[in-house]
Amino acid sequence: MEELTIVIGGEQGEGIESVGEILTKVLSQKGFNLYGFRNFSSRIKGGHSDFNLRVSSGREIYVNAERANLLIAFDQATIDLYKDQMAANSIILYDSKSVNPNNFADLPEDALIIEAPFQQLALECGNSIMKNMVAIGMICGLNQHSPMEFKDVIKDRFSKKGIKIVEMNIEAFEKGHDFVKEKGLYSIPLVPVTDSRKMFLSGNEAMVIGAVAAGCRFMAGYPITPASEILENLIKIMPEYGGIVVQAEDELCSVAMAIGASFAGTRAMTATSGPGVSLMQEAVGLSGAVEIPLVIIDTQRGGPSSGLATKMEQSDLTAMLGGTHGEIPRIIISPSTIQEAMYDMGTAFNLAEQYQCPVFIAADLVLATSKQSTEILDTRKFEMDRGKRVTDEDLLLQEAKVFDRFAFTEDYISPRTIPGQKYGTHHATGIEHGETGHPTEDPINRKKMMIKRMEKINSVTIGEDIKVEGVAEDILIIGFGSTYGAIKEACEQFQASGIKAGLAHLRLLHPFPAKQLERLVSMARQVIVVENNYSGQLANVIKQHVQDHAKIQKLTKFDGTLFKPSDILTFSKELV
Amino acid sequence: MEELTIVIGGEQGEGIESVGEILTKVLSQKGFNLYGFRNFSSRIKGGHSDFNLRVSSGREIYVNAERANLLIAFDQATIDLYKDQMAANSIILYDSKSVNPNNFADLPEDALIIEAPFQQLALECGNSIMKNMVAIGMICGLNQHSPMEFKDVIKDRFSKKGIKIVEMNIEAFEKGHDFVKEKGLYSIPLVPVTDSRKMFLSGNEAMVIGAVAAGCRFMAGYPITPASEILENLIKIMPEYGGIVVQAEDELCSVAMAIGASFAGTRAMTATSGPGVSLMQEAVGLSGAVEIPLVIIDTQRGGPSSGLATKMEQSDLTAMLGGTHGEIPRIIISPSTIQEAMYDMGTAFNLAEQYQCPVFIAADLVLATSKQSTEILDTRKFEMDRGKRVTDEDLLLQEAKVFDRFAFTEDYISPRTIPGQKYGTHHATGIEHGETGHPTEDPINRKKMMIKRMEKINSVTIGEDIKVEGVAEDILIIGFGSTYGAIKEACEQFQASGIKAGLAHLRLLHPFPAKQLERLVSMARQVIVVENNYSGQLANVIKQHVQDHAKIQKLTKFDGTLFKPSDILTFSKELV
Amino acid sequence: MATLKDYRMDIKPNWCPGCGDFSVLAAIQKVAVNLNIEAEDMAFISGIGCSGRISGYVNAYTMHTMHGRALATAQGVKLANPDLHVICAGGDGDGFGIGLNHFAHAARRNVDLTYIVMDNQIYGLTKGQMSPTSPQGMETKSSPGGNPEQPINPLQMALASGSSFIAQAFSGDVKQLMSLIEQGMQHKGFAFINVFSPCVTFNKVLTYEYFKKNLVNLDEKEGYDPSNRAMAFNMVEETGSMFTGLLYKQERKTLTESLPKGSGTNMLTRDTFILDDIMKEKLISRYV
Amino acid sequence: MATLKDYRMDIKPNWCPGCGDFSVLAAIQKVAVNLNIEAEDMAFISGIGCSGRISGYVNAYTMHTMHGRALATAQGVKLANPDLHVICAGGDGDGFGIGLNHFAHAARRNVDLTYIVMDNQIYGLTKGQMSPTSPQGMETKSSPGGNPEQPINPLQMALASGSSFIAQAFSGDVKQLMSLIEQGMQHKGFAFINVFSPCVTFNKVLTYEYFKKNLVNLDEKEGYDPSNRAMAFNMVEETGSMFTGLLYKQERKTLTESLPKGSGTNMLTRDTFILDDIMKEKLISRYV
Ligand SMILES: Cc1ncc(C[n+]2csc(CCOP(=O)(O)OP(=O)(O)O)c2C)c(N)n1
Ligand SMILES: Cc1ncc(C[n+]2csc(CCOP(=O)(O)OP(=O)(O)O)c2C)c(N)n1
Ligand code: SF4
Ligand code: SF4
Ligand SMILES: [Mg+2]
Ligand SMILES: [Mg+2]
Repeated sequence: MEELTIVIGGEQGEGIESVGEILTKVLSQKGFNLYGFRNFSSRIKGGHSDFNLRVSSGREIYVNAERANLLIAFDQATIDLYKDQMAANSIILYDSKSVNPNNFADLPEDALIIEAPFQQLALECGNSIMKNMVAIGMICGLNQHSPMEFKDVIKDRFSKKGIKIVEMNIEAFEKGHDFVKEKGLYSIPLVPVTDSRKMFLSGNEAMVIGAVAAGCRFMAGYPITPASEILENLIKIMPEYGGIVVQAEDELCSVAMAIGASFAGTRAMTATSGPGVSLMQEAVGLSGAVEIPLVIIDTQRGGPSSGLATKMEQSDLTAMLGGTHGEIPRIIISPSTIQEAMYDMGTAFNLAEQYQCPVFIAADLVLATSKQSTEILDTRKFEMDRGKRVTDEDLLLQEAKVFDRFAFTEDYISPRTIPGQKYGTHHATGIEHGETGHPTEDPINRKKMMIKRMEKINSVTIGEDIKVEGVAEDILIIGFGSTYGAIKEACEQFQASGIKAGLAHLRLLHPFPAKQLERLVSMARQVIVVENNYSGQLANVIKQHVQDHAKIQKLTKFDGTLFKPSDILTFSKELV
Repeated sequence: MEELTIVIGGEQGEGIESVGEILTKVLSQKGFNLYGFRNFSSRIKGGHSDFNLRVSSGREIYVNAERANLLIAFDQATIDLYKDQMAANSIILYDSKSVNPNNFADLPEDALIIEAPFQQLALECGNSIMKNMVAIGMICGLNQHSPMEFKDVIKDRFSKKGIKIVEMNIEAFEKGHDFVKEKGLYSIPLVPVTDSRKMFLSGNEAMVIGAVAAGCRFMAGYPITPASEILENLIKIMPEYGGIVVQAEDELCSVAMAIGASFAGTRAMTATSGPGVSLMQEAVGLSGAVEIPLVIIDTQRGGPSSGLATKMEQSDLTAMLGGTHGEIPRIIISPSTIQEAMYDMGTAFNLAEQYQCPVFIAADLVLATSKQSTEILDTRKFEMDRGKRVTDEDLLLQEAKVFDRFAFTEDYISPRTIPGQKYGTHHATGIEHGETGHPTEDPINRKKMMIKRMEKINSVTIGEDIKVEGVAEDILIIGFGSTYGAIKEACEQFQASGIKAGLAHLRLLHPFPAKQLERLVSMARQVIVVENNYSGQLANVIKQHVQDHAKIQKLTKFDGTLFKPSDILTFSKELV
Repeated sequence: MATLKDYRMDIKPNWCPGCGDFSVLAAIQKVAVNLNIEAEDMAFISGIGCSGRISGYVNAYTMHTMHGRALATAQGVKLANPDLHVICAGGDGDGFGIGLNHFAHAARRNVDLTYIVMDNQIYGLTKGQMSPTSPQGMETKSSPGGNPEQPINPLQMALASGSSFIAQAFSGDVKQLMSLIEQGMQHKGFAFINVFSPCVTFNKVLTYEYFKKNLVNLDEKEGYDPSNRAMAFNMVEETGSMFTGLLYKQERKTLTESLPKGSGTNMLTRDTFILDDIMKEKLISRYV
Repeated sequence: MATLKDYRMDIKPNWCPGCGDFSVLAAIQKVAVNLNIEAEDMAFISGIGCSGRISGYVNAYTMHTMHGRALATAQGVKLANPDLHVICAGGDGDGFGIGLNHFAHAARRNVDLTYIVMDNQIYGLTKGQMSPTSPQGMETKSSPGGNPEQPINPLQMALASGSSFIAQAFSGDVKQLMSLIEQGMQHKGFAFINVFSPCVTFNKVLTYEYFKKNLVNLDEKEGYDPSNRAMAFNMVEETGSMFTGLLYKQERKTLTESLPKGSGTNMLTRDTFILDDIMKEKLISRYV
């Protein structure tokens, strides 16, 4: 087999997360390309959770498969949720302690359904909590991996807790392994790979790595799902790199702290999700008005208000585009893969300093929390461009008492000095100001300053502002963020059936790459804009820029579930 | 003469405001139609300020005239600002104590320029502060009004300060009056009027009256220019009507208090401007999610950030439309005259309760602070519609323990109960919820709830959603808010020169009356969208809904100054 | 007669087994019954957090608002309808982190409501970051090297802000908890009750055992005078906040009592209304 | 050698003649010179209000931020570059109304900066509404019937929040004002100085005369021990806050000193940087 999808589900607190971690560690080391997504609900203990892992011996993957080959169910919800999503000849293992086989009516007929005593085997080793290790043993056996690598990872993981715990877990693993071996159960093995070294990590983790590599040395945050991991990971590692991370009392403070640190010259950021974005709106406006660099990650989640905090949505686009009062320059970058999430941090910090304005990373819950195999960090992609900074030497030559921090220039970008630089002192105020930064209400200055601020970003590009794949003569599929994987596979399926489909994934959402998109739209017969929100926010932005409204179709999803390639295929068929 | 424009300018603190008040009081009582706007800068004392009053014997007016007939200059800035804006045969009075006649080079040749000893005459009465009374006396004399009515109003105004002060001010008035009479100065007199009783008030005052008449009984606010007057006026009068007004510690609190009061059943509101809108974004989302009525006035001012706090702008449209994270139903009404400001409050509170969602009043600085003559409050236009409230009787019949506060209904609007009603208890949460209000992550429910909330407002209308005037075959001019007056007069001037021009002023900004506007646009040869902001926010919204982008031209102004009819004429000519 | 059944919901709280918040929920419901408050006369407003979910488990007019804004909302409810018994509740992050400003201002404003904080010295719902009451040095997800910040002192904060009723309770002692909530609800004015309500999942330092071992009962302490501000301040210092009981109580005018005459007499929570001619003339008189 | 000229701007403050803020401006400039701080080493961050304009009148690295968020911003500045002398200033509304939350948290965090509030007990810039420190009963534009609310007590608030330096000054006594600002700037940690700075235009109650008549000078009071928290609390009670001088001072670790080892050693305020291979391997080690 080239590909395989394994799902394990149960109640929160049943160790689903550990299964995912151990499994992916081993498979990643063996060189497989992985994609993993964890479904979870917003309660601490109890409530269903599952981990869906797609393993590929070949190409990189960016989305879960629509069908599972191997399902492990610790709870009934796992069966209920996945019964319609099983691949041909799949294997289903369930624990009869918590799952009722009487409800198996709709399970596919070709599936191999096995009652497996997870809990009991774990208890035999001393504690039912280890049923997740039993499950790993079974997966190892079913997929015919060698147990060695698994045991090493398990040992590693529990070594801190003492030899006794390690042994118990190994025993549980072995019991699971023996169980399937004894029963003679196995699935078709995966084609082995001999691929190069890889990283396997989530979007949140990738953004943390990217931030550190980009020279970010200050982060202030406030916990919020699903952005908290960014704060937590940065707090853990930042001291090693000489930076500072602060958990503030709220988002009003965290964003203002970041602005302050940035004023002082440090690359500074904050990370949040929906409600935090709303609270930060005023400060975003300040950053734009005083032309102080600022990077904000928004890991979008289900809105509005408290909404669906643990579910997927891409519904903060209008808030990022126009949520602050008045008008400011801003840049919005949308990573669509884990790798992009990592490198986009470098781009974001460079643009923030080059253009002296706020930069949003428009991430989303799936991008933030799903994990992908990705290339090893390439530090050469993180060359720091600190923008128009003035050197101490030049300042000494000028020897001006008040530095023209907001000077009108040809490219609308003013030279910038940093506290501590002699002859660089200046005033930064959110009130409209002249070249020295001091307030003025003069209409002529006002007009010039607004134009300076608003038009400076016109030259922004992140290289590939729109990621274009395929030749979209028949169908052009447009999207942004983590829907990339589903759209990509939909395109492939269209192409497989002879339809000329292509995708245009927006990587730069603002300033909007209108011209390029207009050309793409004009060349396609049908255009579908795919997004996880109610109103078709991206489609609406496109309509502002592209005349051909009639051609543009919205495919939206706002129930917290993810797009599958087949959703797009079905929609397109219905259109015709 | 049918119309006359008087301007008096000087430093803040020189009593310009009082001149305006006394003058307008008298002229309003005499039945003239007035429009007055005060230019001011954001400092407390010092800094230029002027009051521009247009007086009409005939029709109602909605904008200042482009040229002044009578200019009184206490400071040099008044001359500098108005020298290019004098009508033919105008009269200019200046105080040589503070104005330098050497700088009069560019004053129109036909103007009568008179050095008038304002300060000195006031000093003769005991205090230079009374130079504003001297000015009133001169205006009275020049315009050949009888002094009696002026004296009555002056007496009234100062009576609290004692007979001595009254007499001094009357004397100053008389000295001014005598000065012009002795010199034999006069302007062409205004045609007398015999019109009915009128009110003369600002938009802020009109909204206060409207709120009280609409049955609003709770307001929580936080001072901010130019919305503070709403808070101040309501605090003054609300106790008489049995309501409560609270000055909160910030806007986060004021808007939440209003939501709380509204949950308890009272019609509740808040009023703010730019920075406050940014801070309220999260709560706006809550109001939308929990379907609790809320009315928010935004008196838009120059942005971004602290921006131009005392200058005109209409740049919060995107913030009102999409500033909160996630997606909610909301209604945005934009009054364009003082009279509309008054009655729109009734509409806003009715819609908020009928549709159970936040309603923005998108006012702007000019609308909020300029004063217009307007019809006497008609209380019959304020019939309260409290929406789908359930009666105590019906609740007793149902006798359900948990009330289905968020029931799915045909029109998507759920019945509402109020604390204190037996069998009406329920839970309201910003988390996605089912019909009882309790949280659920079920995707099917989620989808239904989103559709219910988002689509319920589709039926919203405020009667005249777009104010249409003229037949716009050649040119259609689109705008919103206080630019109405300038657009109206531009249309009249187009028509006078044989061009078929018409206007479409957006009164309902959301849900957007797309169909009607599309029809209007399609019928016009040229379309100009006039707005006080940089990016053409309204034009961009229109482009989302109307395909014919090429036809739509943006005329924007973002330097803090106001549109004049001639700006529109010039722009249109340049287009052709 | 209100009964416990009236206040109970058919919904199983999504708290972890053993969470301190269960006791607070039970205590509130029982006190409401003891005070014979009908469910429809109670408005229960909560913030966001594990603790904030509490209002959804009580059958009354309940509202789960925004993180940090519960008190702001609750004040609006009470001002609009003074006949309602208003309870407001949330977590330590909700109340002393993001919401501290409203706490201080609600306290000085003395709106008549009862504010209960379930103080577990951790951010529960977001899975274990430090909170403003986490002790200095405590390791959490967001302070792997130990919390570098000195914690906030909610009781002295309340005192400084002019709260007219200040008490502290412990989920492990439901009797005293009930008694203090009852006193708080009977207090005319802003009543603040800080409840040590252990998070069994994320706080392994401030546990039931820890509190049982360290808490002093102020209600049993001789010579303690809860009307003395200075004494209250010192008591917090001396015990390092490790006490339960009534710390401070003062009788003073509520906001509603201090407002100008006429205020709040016609809030139109349920009626419709049309301005009569006399009131109309009065309203427009300044502008004609 | 820093001179007064270095700190002066060619801009005339837009304050009303007689406004108390002039003294504060002059005092800060003089103290900076006395302490021989070069203009380029001072970061001056202010809030929004008449008082908030102060940073624009000083030649240094200055920033006029958002209403209520000056302290949040200032903490970021200081953390990013500890070599800067950071002053933060604003009004009573800015600091104790909308910004109170950051005040309390900055105080407990003990970031090393000096926070000066120009407390005129009124909202000046918005033209005369009541502020959180307006006395109860005071008539203002937004309390025509008299302020119904008990004011906030900034000094007890600071004390409760753990501020490690608390003083109060008066614009009418520039010498003491300068001395307290100087002490505050020399204090290692969060230094809070509340300055009675009369608004001559909108506050006709709390005037220069009023303060002159009523203020007690703590610095001259025998037996007063500013290291005693309880004494400080009582002093505020006794004087009804009508004192000037140093109220409280404590030496404790600043936030920067409490952060994990390595923190803040490579803030890259001015350098560029590229991750070396060893650090890179460390960074990615958890994910390979
Ligand atoms: C504006 C905003 N920021 C962040 C969050 C995420 N959040 C939810 S609850 C919470 C803190 C929970 O801690 P606490 O208030 O102590 O309540 P507990 O869960 O411990 O009971 C946070 C940060 C949010 N909902 N809204
Ligand atoms: C978010 C926000 N809300 C309101 C305002 C309006 N505003 C500007 S200054 C100010 C208060 C001024 O009072 P204070 O802080 O005491 O300063 P003072 O003018 O008295 O020195 C207010 C409410 C604002 N700028 N931003
Ligand atoms: S995480 Fe902690 S606070 Fe939240 S429910 Fe579990 S025990 Fe309670
Ligand atoms: S209004 Fe008051 S605070 Fe503002 S400048 Fe004038 S005197 Fe000073
Ligand atoms: Mg907590
Ligand atoms: Mg003030």
